[in-house]
Amino acid sequence: MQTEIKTITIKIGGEAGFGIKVAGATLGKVFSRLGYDVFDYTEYPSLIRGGHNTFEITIGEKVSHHVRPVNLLVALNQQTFNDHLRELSDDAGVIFDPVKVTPNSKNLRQFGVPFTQITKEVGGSDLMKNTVALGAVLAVLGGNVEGLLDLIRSTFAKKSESIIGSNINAARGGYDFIKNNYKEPFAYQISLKPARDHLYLTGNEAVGLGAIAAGCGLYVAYPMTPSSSLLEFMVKAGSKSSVVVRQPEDEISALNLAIGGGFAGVRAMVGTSGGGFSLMVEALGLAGITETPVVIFEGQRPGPATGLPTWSEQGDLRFLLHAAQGEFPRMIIAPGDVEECFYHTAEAFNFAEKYQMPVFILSDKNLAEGGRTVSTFDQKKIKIERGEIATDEQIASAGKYLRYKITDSGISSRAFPGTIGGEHDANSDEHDEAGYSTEDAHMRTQQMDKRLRKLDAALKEVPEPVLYGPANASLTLVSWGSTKGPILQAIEEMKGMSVNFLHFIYVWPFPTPKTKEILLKAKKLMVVENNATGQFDSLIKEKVGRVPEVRCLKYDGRPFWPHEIIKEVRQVLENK
Amino acid sequence: MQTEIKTITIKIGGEAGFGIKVAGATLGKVFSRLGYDVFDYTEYPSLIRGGHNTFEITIGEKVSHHVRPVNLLVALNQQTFNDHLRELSDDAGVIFDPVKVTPNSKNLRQFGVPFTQITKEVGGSDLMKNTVALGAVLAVLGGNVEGLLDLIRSTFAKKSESIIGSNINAARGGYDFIKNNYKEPFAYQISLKPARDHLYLTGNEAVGLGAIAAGCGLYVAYPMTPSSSLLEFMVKAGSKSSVVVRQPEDEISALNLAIGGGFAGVRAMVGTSGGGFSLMVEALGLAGITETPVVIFEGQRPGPATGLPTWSEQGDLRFLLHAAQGEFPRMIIAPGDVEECFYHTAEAFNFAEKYQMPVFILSDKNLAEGGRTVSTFDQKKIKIERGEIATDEQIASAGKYLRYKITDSGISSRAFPGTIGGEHDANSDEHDEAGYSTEDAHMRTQQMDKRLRKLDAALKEVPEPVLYGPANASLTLVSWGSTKGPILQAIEEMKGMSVNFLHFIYVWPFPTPKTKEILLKAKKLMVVENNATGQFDSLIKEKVGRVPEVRCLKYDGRPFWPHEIIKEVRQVLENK
Amino acid sequence: MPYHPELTNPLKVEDFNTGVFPTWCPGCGDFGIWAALKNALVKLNLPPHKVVLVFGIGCSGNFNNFVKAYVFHGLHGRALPVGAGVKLANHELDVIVIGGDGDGYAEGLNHFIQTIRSNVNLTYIVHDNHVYSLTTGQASPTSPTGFKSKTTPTGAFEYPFNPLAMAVSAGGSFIARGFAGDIPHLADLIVAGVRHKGFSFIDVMQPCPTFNPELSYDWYRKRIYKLETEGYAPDNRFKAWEKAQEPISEKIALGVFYQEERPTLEDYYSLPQRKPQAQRSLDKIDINPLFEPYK
Amino acid sequence: MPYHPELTNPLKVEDFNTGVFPTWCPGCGDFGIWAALKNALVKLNLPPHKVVLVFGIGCSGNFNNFVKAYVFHGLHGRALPVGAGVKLANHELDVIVIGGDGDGYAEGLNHFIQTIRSNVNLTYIVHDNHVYSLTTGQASPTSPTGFKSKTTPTGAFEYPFNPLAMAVSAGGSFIARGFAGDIPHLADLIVAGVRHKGFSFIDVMQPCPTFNPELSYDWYRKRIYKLETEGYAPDNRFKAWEKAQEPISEKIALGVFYQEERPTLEDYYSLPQRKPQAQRSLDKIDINPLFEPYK
Ligand SMILES: Cc1ncc(C[n+]2csc(CCOP(=O)(O)OP(=O)(O)O)c2C)c(N)n1
Ligand SMILES: Cc1ncc(C[n+]2csc(CCOP(=O)(O)OP(=O)(O)O)c2C)c(N)n1
Ligand code: SF4
Ligand code: SF4
Ligand SMILES: [Mg+2]
Ligand SMILES: [Mg+2]
Repeated sequence: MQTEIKTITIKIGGEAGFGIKVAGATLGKVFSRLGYDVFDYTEYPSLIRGGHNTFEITIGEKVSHHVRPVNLLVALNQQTFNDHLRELSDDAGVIFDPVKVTPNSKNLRQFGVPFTQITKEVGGSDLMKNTVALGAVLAVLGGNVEGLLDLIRSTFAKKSESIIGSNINAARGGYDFIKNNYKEPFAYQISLKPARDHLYLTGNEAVGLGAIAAGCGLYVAYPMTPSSSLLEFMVKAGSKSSVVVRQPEDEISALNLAIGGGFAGVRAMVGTSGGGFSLMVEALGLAGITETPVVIFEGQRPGPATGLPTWSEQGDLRFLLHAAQGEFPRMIIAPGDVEECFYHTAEAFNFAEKYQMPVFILSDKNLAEGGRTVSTFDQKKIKIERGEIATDEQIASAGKYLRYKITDSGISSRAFPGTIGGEHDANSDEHDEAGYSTEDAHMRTQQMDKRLRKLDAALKEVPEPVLYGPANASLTLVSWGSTKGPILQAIEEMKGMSVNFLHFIYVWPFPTPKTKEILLKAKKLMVVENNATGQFDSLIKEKVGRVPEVRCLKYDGRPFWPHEIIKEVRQVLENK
Repeated sequence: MQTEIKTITIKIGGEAGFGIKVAGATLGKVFSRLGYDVFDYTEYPSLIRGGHNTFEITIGEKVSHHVRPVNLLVALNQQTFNDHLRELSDDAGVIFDPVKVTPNSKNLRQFGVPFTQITKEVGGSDLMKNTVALGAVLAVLGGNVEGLLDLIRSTFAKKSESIIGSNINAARGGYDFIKNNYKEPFAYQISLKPARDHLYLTGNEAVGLGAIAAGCGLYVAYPMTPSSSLLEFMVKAGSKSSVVVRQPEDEISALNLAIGGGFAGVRAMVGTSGGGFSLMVEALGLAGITETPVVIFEGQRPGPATGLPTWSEQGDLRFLLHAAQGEFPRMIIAPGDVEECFYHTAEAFNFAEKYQMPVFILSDKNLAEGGRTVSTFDQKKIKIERGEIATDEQIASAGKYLRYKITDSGISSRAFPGTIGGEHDANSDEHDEAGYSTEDAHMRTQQMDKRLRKLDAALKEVPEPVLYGPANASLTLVSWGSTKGPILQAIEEMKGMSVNFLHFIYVWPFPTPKTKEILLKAKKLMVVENNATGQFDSLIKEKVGRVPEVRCLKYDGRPFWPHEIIKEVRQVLENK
Repeated sequence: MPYHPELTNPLKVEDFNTGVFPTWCPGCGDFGIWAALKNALVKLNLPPHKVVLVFGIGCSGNFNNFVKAYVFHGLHGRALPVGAGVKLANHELDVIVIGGDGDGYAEGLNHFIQTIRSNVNLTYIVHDNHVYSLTTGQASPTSPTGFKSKTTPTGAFEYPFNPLAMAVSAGGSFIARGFAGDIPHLADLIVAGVRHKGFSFIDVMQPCPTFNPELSYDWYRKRIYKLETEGYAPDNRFKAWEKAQEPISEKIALGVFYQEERPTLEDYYSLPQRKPQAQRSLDKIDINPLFEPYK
Repeated sequence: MPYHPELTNPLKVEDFNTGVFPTWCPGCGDFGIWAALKNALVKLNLPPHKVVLVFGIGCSGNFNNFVKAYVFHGLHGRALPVGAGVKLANHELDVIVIGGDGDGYAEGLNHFIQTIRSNVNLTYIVHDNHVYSLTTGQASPTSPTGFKSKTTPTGAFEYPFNPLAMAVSAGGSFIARGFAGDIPHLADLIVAGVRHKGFSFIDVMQPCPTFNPELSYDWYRKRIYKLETEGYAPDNRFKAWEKAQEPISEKIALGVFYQEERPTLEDYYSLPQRKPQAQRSLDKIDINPLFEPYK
């Protein structure tokens, strides 16, 4: 299954609550600074302690996704070894503390390192074993330890000298132990790369940066995995950027607060996961009928209900598409990677305000919490477009103002509270052009049509999906959102095979005429989704009128791994 | 447009808060007792007073729906006359009080009746004008007044003699005034019919009776039009039938209460409209993953949000189908008329328990609040099937019990609290067969598949849609839920034309193999829906793979009238 | 900024009328609240474009059509968070949130308690008619024990919800009771509430002759007395809670039960020191410093 | 009915263990509540099949895997209505609802207040660690003012939610406070709560060494005293409310603050006079009399 070595995957595993995540992210950053592409992936249970945590990073020249098999395993306990043995490549290595772990497999390159003893020697806490391990990893891979030491110094900058000192010693201890005891180089070795202007961050951090760049002034969220890290980011970054960040009593309150903010003229956003969004459904319709812009971040995790809180899925697409009583327009944007999280979150605010409708950023745990390297974001690429806003002067010169004026585009200008003469009724009842409640059959139909027309207008402006790979291919993979990573990675490894890949960031409205044509003309379609019922597949059937030939579905909480997709594609191409 | 006279439509209009509804329903009952088919329709605003109310009834030998034009208008105020003049047939009559209303149209047969004066003479309140009017209606239509007087006597049985007396005199006053002053018979005359064993009741009353017949033991609802009348019915009838009926603080609580009840072994039901259901979405998923049976009545009204609270729409189908994060099975039953409300509500409880999933009764304001005559329900037709339930003995002899056992059908037996050895964890987390939380990839996939398999099983048992009209036709109308009435009525009047009608009560799961075949083979499909986006139409596209040729959509809060459908059909057939 | 062309100067009550005349039943207490609100706005000299009114759903919510201002007619039970959102977006606006007892003490109770805790600077007026009216008469949390309604044919059973005691327990900074039948007094309470820095709450006794005829104007008048004429000082939480325990079936105190000044939610976000969020210029945002931790 | 084959007679604490050992952090107060609950069930001699435990979502909710009974693990904030539904379906079962402070006083606050009002006969235990733990440390309604967390880096601002005062104001019929570090005392409170006819509420001070380390066992122990040793009689709502005003940063009273007997929700539905709804035979229903009004 393995092709030529372009990537190295390292996995650290141990008991929950022992800083695995922090250690892994530190390692990722060291590699990122070394000029590597890094893509990380973490598995942890919905518990604070007592469960099993792992953190994996794949590094390479160009990495679109975390790949398996694992080439280097850091086993902080026996379970890590036992559970993940079958994920290892034939030439993999394992780093472990011989007093804790017995690696009962002969084929592996074994690196016993006395974590506990070294930790004790440097006077560190139990958690510091991780630092020892990181030093050891760098040594095994033939790197140098300086990058790690720098990072330790800056991370702990505010701590006491002795804390910094013992961490430095721990890292060096692990590093030196390998250097001194395992002279023969390990099969996987890193090399020096040119320095780059890169960032290493997660999807949620990129979403947050995009929101701030777009001028988000109010972020409201009730904690829920995998959106909590976005809330934390906004709390931290928001205070430096004049964003009011609020944790209210529940998700119902969250969306209603944001709608109040949007009505009053601020760019407002909420963040949640599917369960929290379930509670926002009624307010979604409120945004719909009052035509109030709002951006909704939804980080998917496997349902139904509580489901698998710390795992990933793409099970909420149809839910978001049809949520709330009645019919009204909305947009769904599903970024495929960290970079798209940034730019398209910023774009979401423009769409929300121009079309005066709720706009979703649909992410999932894999994308939200997975870190990777990206070229430093270019804020200049972000334009702020606030749509039609009526000013004092405009209203005065027009002599009147109608909030819900029937227009060809469906868009009528907004007047923010405070604007003279713009008083109106933003009414959840069906209303006339001024906003007053009406039950008139004709006006009702007109207002419905007006609102729905906005989606037609938006469709004309929506970016087309991107086609990766050759223009013509025997098989076209189709996906949306975070499945982009593993598919791109797979495509990379399938060069020469007659397969290409159409990726959708803009999932709704769908399809543009051009997209429809592409989908109709493709020789064979294989829809790849992290769900059980093929939700985007069903949209293609409904809206394109074509039945995709193959569905590749996975719904066990894990992402696709590139090798799984390659296997599937091979099967399809061979059976043809 | 008018074909041979088979029906008479009578409309009463006046100011909200003046008992129009009660008067109309009384008239309906008089005709029902006279052996007529009655179908009523009421329009009223979301206000207690000050708006305009109307009540219409269509009577005839066989009436499937209320029809227009109106043949006899009772105008209690000038607005009634002005607003509804254009709805009248050429030979229509109008009954009015000349001191209040000036019927400025020459073509109508005019029946001036001094309502106010007669009311004063009999010593009645202002509301009693309605009773005078009812007497007048019966006289104009050539009926006798005895049925009305009987009804007054029984309705007011508990009131004082003087109240009964003045009502009787009011009715007689109206009746006699017509008899004495308008000798020439009106164009529409009623005749004597044989007595029948019939009921005259609304969709909601039929739903309530169905639930009680099915052994519903817990009904929970927060008031919301058009489900409030079901709550009121259950409060009244429930106390006589051992149903615990509870109005909780909100809809979230409502569904969670019902789920608790279902878990503990009672047949539980909630009732709401789309807005309230929006708040139940999260708990829907809870029922899904814990596999707890529950019946959810949803009476649709036009959205989004508050929308048109007292009007009708079919805008929530897709919403219900996809509501809540993650993927899990549910059923949607959309009765087409009052009779189906009864029998299929009862059936809903069987499906819910056999397949351990939430089952919707999807109604709308037209069906929920529209009264009609039906053959008295036959309780013997209702079977109670509770699905697989583990007893003390079964568990003891099996030696163990697994609540979420993986089975071929997907169904695993339930054990109610109190059962010895049946202790388990009804867990909103993904779980193993015993119910304990698990994050294992394999078990997760197995439990997802198990749950989804239940829908395949249910599909095998779901009743097929009914085909009305000739087996082969140039045009097949397709609809679901309450649009059945106007279409059947239209079909009746289109005898001889090459058109038939496929009506769906069981909307989800969809389609059965046989249905799919019918839909694929039909020459031309016209989907008729009370919504703006064609939601069932989209399901046909997605699930049948055929694009229906014509969509007939209406979303102004009003039902289709048969003549509108006939017009549409004619157009399609002629253009062909 | 030009003065609003459609307004009289000084403001008159008519400046707040819309073309829509109230559809409430004759004798409905909502008319009194309508009048009191408009009078209060006149007294406060708040022109319609500077006022945001947020309504829930109910007969009380139908109010949305009858008063000129920036009006937001939200969802049943969810008006308060919308109001708080408006305030966070633009703290210079005066925000008044209006709903019913079903709206605020059943469906929306969580927001009521939590908004009190936040002390966001807005005014909340509840049309407390002790019944669900728009849905034609079901018991509400404030329905008196034994109240017969469509859903409680044998009489309401649950412990009656005590809005004032709840507000005191939750840390309310302005807690008052008014009466729809005493327009000047109610207008004064609204003025005081709007002027109060922090969350001001006014529970208004509102006769609903249609669905709660027993609690008529007379019924209320027989029980009503005014705190201010009693020498009651609204400066003590314990006394306020005790006062709030008087059963309304016996005595109904009107006026301010409790008032204190403490930091508002806007203070927490240092909003008063800045331009309103909604007026922030979005051209000059520089996110580059935020990249630092990811380099 | 045969006696449960898997149980010891008399019951032992072990009879309530499942195969799953708690995953809480070492030193977590939840262990104490776990022990106290099992001890209470033994004292009450309630075999697992007669007990229904309903859990919310949180570290507290993770409890669902660790105790043998009929367990329902519901949604965040929504355990109480599930529990009430169980009780209405089968009033012969003993129902205990367990959740966290975020669960019960934020997301689920409305149900808390309204379930108190209904006086449904079940027991509600809150793991009050004054923080959201499972989501790794955000401020909760009971977080002390100034509490620093991921979402309140400058310290919690809102008026701290006072569960006991709220319960008194809402008409609670059994209101108590326990401590996860005093297992026998807490077990006794649970026993008393379960025996109480009506809604019993126990707010448990629960140390969370991971996300709220300041409020350690020691911190609590320094402030704790017991009402019963003080001659406090839990029979007066006014006194109970006053007692509940003691700031926990100074003194923490443990024990029963208030108790009274009044009709339960089951009484309202006359359930105690009948067979449980869930055991009603569905074969003998006759709806024909209900047709009368429609003829
Ligand atoms: C989510 C939701 N549930 C239910 C309703 C139906 N509803 C409309 S008004 C109302 C209650 C009105 O009572 P109250 O708030 O006391 O207002 P009032 O009519 O008495 O002024 C209800 C339940 C709704 N609109 N939305
Ligand atoms: C609707 C919903 N919103 C948010 C969450 C995420 N969530 C899980 S536990 C929790 C809070 C836990 O705090 P608490 O109730 O105090 O329990 P603890 O972990 O402290 O025991 C939250 C917000 C959820 N599961 N469901
Ligand atoms: S029903 Fe009651 S609250 Fe509603 S308008 Fe009429 S009197 Fe007022
Ligand atoms: S995080 Fe706190 S509450 Fe959760 S298990 Fe750990 S110590 Fe207990
Ligand atoms: Mg009310
Ligand atoms: Mg907590």
